[in-house]
Amino acid sequence: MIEFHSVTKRFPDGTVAVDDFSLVLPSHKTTVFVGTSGSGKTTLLRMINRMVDPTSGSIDIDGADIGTLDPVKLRRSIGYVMQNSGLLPHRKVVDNVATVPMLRGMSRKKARDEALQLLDTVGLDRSLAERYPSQLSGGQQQRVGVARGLAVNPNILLMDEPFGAVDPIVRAELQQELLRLQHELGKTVVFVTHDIDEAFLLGDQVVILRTGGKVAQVGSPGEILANPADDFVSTFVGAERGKRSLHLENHGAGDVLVDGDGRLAGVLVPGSKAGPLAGSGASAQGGDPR
Amino acid sequence: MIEFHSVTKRFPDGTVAVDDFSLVLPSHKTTVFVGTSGSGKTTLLRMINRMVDPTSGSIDIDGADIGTLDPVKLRRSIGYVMQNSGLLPHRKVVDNVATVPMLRGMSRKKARDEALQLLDTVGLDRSLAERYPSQLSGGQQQRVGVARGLAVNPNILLMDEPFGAVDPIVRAELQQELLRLQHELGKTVVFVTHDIDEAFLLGDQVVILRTGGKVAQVGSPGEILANPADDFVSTFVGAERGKRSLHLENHGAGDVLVDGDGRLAGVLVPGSKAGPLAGSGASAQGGDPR
Amino acid sequence: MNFFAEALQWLVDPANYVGLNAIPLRLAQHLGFTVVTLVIASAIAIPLGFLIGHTGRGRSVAVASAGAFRAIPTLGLLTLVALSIGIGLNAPYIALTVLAVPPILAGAYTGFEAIDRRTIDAARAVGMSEVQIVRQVEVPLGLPLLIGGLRSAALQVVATATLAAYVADFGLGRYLFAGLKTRDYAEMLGGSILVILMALALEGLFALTQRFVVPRGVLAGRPTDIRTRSSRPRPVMESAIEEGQKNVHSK
Amino acid sequence: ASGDPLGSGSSSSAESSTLVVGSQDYYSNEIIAEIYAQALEADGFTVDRQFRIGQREVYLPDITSGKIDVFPEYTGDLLQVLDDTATSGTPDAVYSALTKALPSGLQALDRADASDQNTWTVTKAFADKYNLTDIASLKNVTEPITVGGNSELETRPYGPTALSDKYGIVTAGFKPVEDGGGPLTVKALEDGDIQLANIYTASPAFDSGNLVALEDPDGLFFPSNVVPIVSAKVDDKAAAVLNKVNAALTADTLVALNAQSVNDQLAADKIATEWLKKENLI
Amino acid sequence: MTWIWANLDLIWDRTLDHVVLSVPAIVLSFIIALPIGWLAHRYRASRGVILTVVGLLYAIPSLPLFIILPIIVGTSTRSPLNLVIALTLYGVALMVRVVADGLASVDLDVRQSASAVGFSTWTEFWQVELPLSGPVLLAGLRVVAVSTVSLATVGAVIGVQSLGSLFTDGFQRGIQAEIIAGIVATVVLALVFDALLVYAGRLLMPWTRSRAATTVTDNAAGSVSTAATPASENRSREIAR
Ligand SMILES: Nc1ncnc2c1ncn2[C@@H]1O[C@H](COP(=O)(O)OP(=O)(O)OP(=O)(O)O)[C@@H](O)[C@H]1O
Ligand SMILES: Nc1ncnc2c1ncn2[C@@H]1O[C@H](COP(=O)(O)OP(=O)(O)OP(=O)(O)O)[C@@H](O)[C@H]1O
Ligand SMILES: [Mg+2]
Ligand SMILES: [Mg+2]
Repeated sequence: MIEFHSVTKRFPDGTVAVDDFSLVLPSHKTTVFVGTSGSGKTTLLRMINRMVDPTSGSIDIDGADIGTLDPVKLRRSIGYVMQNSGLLPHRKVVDNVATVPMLRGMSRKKARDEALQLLDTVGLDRSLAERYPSQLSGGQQQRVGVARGLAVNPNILLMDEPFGAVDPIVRAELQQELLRLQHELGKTVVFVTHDIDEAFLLGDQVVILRTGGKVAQVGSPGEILANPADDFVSTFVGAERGKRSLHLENHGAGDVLVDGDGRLAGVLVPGSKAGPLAGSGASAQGGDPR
Repeated sequence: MIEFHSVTKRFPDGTVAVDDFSLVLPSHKTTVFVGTSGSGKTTLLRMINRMVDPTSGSIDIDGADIGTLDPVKLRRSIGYVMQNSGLLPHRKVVDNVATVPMLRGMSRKKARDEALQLLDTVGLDRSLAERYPSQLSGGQQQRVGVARGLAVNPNILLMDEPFGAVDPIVRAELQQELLRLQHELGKTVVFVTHDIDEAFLLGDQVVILRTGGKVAQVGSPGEILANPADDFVSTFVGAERGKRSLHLENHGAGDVLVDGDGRLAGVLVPGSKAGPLAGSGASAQGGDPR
Repeated sequence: MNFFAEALQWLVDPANYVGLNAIPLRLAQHLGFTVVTLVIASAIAIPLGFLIGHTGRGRSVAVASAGAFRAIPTLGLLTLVALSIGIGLNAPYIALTVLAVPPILAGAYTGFEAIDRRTIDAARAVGMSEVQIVRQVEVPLGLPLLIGGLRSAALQVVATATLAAYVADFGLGRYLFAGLKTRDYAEMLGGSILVILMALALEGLFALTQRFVVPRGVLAGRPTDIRTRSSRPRPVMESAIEEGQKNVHSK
Repeated sequence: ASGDPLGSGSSSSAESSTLVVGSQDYYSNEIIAEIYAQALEADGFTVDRQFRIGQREVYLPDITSGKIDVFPEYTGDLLQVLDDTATSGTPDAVYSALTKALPSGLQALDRADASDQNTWTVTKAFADKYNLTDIASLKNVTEPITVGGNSELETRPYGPTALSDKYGIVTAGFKPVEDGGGPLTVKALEDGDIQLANIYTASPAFDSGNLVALEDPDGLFFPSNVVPIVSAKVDDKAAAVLNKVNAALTADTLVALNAQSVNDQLAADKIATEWLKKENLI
Repeated sequence: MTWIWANLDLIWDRTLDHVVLSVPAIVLSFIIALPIGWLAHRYRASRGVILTVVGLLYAIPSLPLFIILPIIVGTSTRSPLNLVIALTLYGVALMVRVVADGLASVDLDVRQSASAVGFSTWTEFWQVELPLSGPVLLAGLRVVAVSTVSLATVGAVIGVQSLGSLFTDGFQRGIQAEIIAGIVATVVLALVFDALLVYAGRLLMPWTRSRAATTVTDNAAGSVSTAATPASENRSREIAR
C-alpha cells in the first residue's frame, strides 16, 4: 500500500507540480494517473521511488516513510518502466533485464538466466536476447522495459506512459499483455498516461489530474464515467463533447454506433462477452487479446 | 481531381514503396491514406507534389500530367502540412505563413497582412504572430502549419500525419477544426495517418494500405467498417479484436457500452445529433469543436 | 616568477612602441595576416562546405581529407612551399590556409547537416528552389556551427601566424624568433602574451557574433504549454501486424 | 631536473667510461660529431651519441652542466654567446679568449683549421655588376640593399648597424629568413628578394659558384673554427685522439664533407667513416 | 626518392620516436580531461569558467611554450618530457570540451531510467554515462590524436627527435625527398592512429555498429548518433601549428 500524505512539490523555479496531494494506492491494484501535459503525473510517480523528493508532506510504503530510506536501495526494490523503454542502448536485451539484479549483487550468470525467463513472461522470443535495444521494434522494446521492471520481482511497478510511443495496434496488444500479467502477478501498479481510454481500460482506480497538480476526480472508471465530478472531468473523459454519447445510425450496410463528433465507434452486438466492470473489474477480464 | 495511373515507386535501394497504385481522388473531398509504418502513405502523398517521382505510371491533376510540370511551381500551388509542422524555426509565425506567397512574388507587406487573416482562419490569436515557432505549443504550431498550407489558397492540401505529435485532447480539437475548415473551404485534401479512428473521422474516402504499398481496401468509412475486405482490414480497423463490437453492460450508475477488450466506450443515447454519415458525410457535420 | 615580470616590463617599455618593430604595428600586421588568411580559407571552404552539406555528396571524402590535412605539420609545409615560391608572405598564406580550411569546411557542412531534415523537407515541399533552400533556410540555420568552425580556425591561425615571421618581416612572430635566437626570453614571452591576448579578443568577438547570428527563433523561449518534441516524440513506428504475428509464434 | 625519467641524463648512468658526444641540430655539426665519436670508438672508448639536440640555446645548459662530454663547437660563435662584450680578432686570439670565457669544468681542445663562419654574401651576378670583392666595396652599389638572415643578425655587432657605422653602407631594410643561411636564404638571394645575406663559409651553396662571399679584411666577423668542447671526463688519451682528428680537419675538408651530405645525400656516419679511413685515422 | 630507400631505417627510427612522444600525450590528455570535463558537465556554473580557462591554452604558440615550459616545470631543456607535457596541455585543452559535450549528449531518458532502476551516481557514471558518451569522446580523441601527431614535429626545433627532424634536416641539406618523407610519414602515422581509434571504438562500442544494421526507426537512438557527428566535427578545434 502506498500512501500520499498532503504531498506538495514545488520545483526550484517556482512551478508547483503537485499541490497538497493525498491518496491511498491499494496493494495489488492498478492506480492510473491521467491528465494533460504538465499536470504533475510524472512528478507524482517519481516521488514514489524518490527520484523527486516532496517539498512537504510524506509518502509511506506499507507504513514506512520512504523519506527515511536510502533512495538507491529503494529504487532497486521498485520496478520502473518508462516511455521509450529507457533501456540502456549499449547493453544487450538480456543484460538490460539483468541490470538491476546484478546491481543488487546477483551473479551475472544467474541474473542472465532469470532474465531469459522474464523474456518468456513478457512474451518475447529468447532469440532476441542477444540483440541491442535499437535492433528491436518499439513494441518489443517496451516489453523488454516491462521485463526489466519485473526483474527483481518488486511489489511495486511504476509505469510512466509506457505505451505512449508505440503504434496504436501494438499499444492495444501491450495493454492486453499488461492486463494478463497483472492478473497473474498482482503487483501494485502505478500507471501514468494521458490517454483516458487507456486509463479506463487498465485502472482499478483512476486519478484525473488537472494542471497545477490538483486532483479533479478519483474513482473507478465506471464511477467517473457515470458521475463526472465537474465540467473539467466531463470534457476530459469526452462525455461533454459527445464522444461518449453514442447513438445508432443506419448506414448502408447496417446499423453503426456513432458518437457526437460523427466518429464511427462500432456496431452494437447483443451478448456480453465480458464480465461486470464496475469497481475492480478491468483486470479480471482479458477479452481476446487478438 | 487527382488521378493515380498504375503508379509504382521503387527506391534506389530496391524498396518497393508503392506498387501499381491506381486511384481517383475526387475534388473537394478528403481522401485519407491509412496504414502501418512503411506502407507507402508518405510516398504516395509526396508523389502528388513531385517531392518523389514515380518509377512508372503517371499522376494527373485536373487532367494534366504533373510529370510535365515544373516541380517548384507545382509545389507552390499545393498546400503541404506535415508532422511537427515543419515550420522554419528562424522565422516568426507570421513570416512562416507568408513564406510561400512571398516566394510567388507577393510583397512582404501584403503577404504578412494575408498571413494575419489566415491566423484568424485557423483560430490562432494574432498576438502569436510575432513569436517564433519554438515559443508555441505543439497544437499551435500545427495550426500555423495549416495556415501556411492554406496561404496561397491552393486547391489541394496535402497533410502528412499533421496531428501525429500532439496530445490526444489537442488532436481532437485540431481534427474538429479541420472538419470545420474543410466544410468552409472545400479543398481537395489528401491526408495521411496511421490512426484508423482519425481516418474514419476525417475521410470521405479512406484508403487502407498494407506494407509494400499495396491497397487493402478503398471506400467510405461506413463501407469499410461494414464490409471489411479481408482479415487484414478487419484487424486493422479493430473489428476482429472486438474493439468495434460494443455491447451494453449494466454498471452501477447506469448502462454503459463496452467493447470486446473490456474498454468503456460510452453510453447509448437515443437521438441523432448528426446527419447521415455514409459516403460523403463526415465533413458535413461539425459537432462542437471545443 | 621574475620571468613574467620581465615580460610585463617588456610589454610596457616605451622603446617597444616606436619604429618598425613597434608593438602596435606588429599587432596590426598579425591581425591583418590572420584576417586575410581566414578570408582566403573561407572563400575556399565555405562554398565547398555548403555544397557538401546541401547535397550530402563527398562527405566521406571531405572527412577523410580533413583528417589528413589536419595532420600536415604547418612548419614543414611552410618551408616546403617557401622553397618553391620564395620568401615573403605568400608561403605563410598558403601554409596557414591549409591549416584553416578543415575546421571551416567542417563548420560549413556540419552546420547544414545539423539542421532538422524535416525543416528542409518542408521548405522544399512548399516550393522553395534549391537555391532558396540554401539561402533562406540552410545558411541562416547553419550559421552557428559555421561561425564555430571559423572561430576555431581563427584561434589556430592567430597562434600559428607567428610562423609568418619565419620567412617575412611580419607579425608578432618576429618577437618570438628574435627572442628565441638572442635568448631574450622577456621579448619572447611578451610576444606570446600578445598572441594570447589577440586570440582572446578574437574568441570574444566570435562568441559575440555567434550569439548574434543564431537565429533568434532557435534560441527563443521554451515551448509554452505543450512540450511536443520532448514528451510526445513521434510514435515509434513498426510493422504492427507483423509483430503481432511474431508474438503469436513465440507464445 | 635530475629526476627526469625520459631525459638525457646518461651522465647519471653508472658506466663512467662512457663518453657522451653531442651535436647541434645541424647536419654539418653532426658529421663532425660523428667523426669524433668514431675516432674515440676506434681507440676503445664507449660512446653515447646524443646528436641533433637542437640549437645552441637548447643544448648549452646541458654542456655547462656537464651532461655532455664532447661537443663540436665553433670558436667565435660560442665566444659571443659566453661573453657578449668580446671583440673579434685573429683565429688564435678568439680561441684564447674562448678558453678563458669557458665556465669551469669545461675545456676547449685544439682548434681545427676548418671553420664555419659568418660572411656577407651576394650573388655572383650582383658582385660582377658592382665589382664587389670585399665588404667595403658594397658602397659601389647604387640600388637599395635589403639584408636577409636570422632575426638575431639584425642586432649582432657585425649586422646592418656595423655596416653603416664601419663602412658607411646604408641598407634598405631587413628581411628575416630563419633558416640560418640555408637553402631558403640562398633562394631569396637568387630571387632578388634580398641582396645581401649571412651565409656560413662551409655552406655547400658556395659549390655552385653562383654566390660570392665578400672578403672581410677588417675582421668584422669572428673567426669560427671548429673546436671540441669537452668535460673533465675526457682524459688525456681521449683528448689526444680528438686533437689528432682536429689537426686533419682543414677548411676545404669541411666544405667537401658538407657537399657529400648535401649533394650525395649520404648519412653522417658513412661520410665520417669514409673520411677517417681516407685520413688513416682509424 | 633514392634518399628514402637509402634511409628507411632512419625514417623508421624517427617514426618510433614520434610514437613514443605522441602516445603518452594522447593517453594523458584523455585521462586528465575526463575529470575536468566531468566537473564542467556536472556543475553548470563551473562550465563557463573551466571551458574558457582551458580554451586559453589553445592560444599559446607552441614554440615559446616549449622553451618556457622547462623553466616552469623544472625539467631539463631538451627532455622529451617537455614535449609530452606541452602536447598533453594542448590535448587537454581540446578534450575537456569534448568530454563535457559528450556527457551532455547522453540521452536524458536513459540517464533518468538508469537512476530510476537504482544506479548510484558513481556506477551510473562508469556504466552508463561514460560508455554512452563514447561516440563523442571517440570523435574528439581522433582529433586529439591527429593534431598531437602533427604537433609533435615541432619538437625537432627544440632538439627532441621525431619525424619533424626529417624535415628540419632535409631543409638544411636541401633534400626535398627527406622533407616530403617527413611530412608524409607524419600524415600516415596520424591516419594509422586514427584508424586504430576507430577500430578500438568498434570493439568497445559494439552497440553503435548494430545501429546501422537495424531497420527500426528509433528516435532516441537516431538522435544520439546524428547529434554525435556534427557536434564532434564542430569540436575540431585542434591546434596544429
Ligand atoms: N525538474 C523540474 N524543474 C522545474 N519544473 C519541473 C521539473 N519537472 C517538472 N516540472 C514542471 O512541473 C509540472 C509537472 O510536470 P510533470 O512532468 O509531472 O507533468 P506530466 O503530467 O508528467 O506531463 P507530461 O504528460 O508532459 O509528461 C510541469 O509544469 C513541469 O514543467
Ligand atoms: N528515400 C527513400 N529511399 C529508400 N527507401 C525509402 C525512401 N523513402 C521511403 N522509403 C521506404 O519506402 C517504404 C514506404 O515509406 P513511406 O515513408 O512512404 O511509409 P509511410 O507509410 O509513410 O510510413 P510512416 O507511417 O512510418 O510514415 C518504407 O519501406 C520506407 O523505408
Ligand atoms: Mg510525464
Ligand atoms: Mg510517413
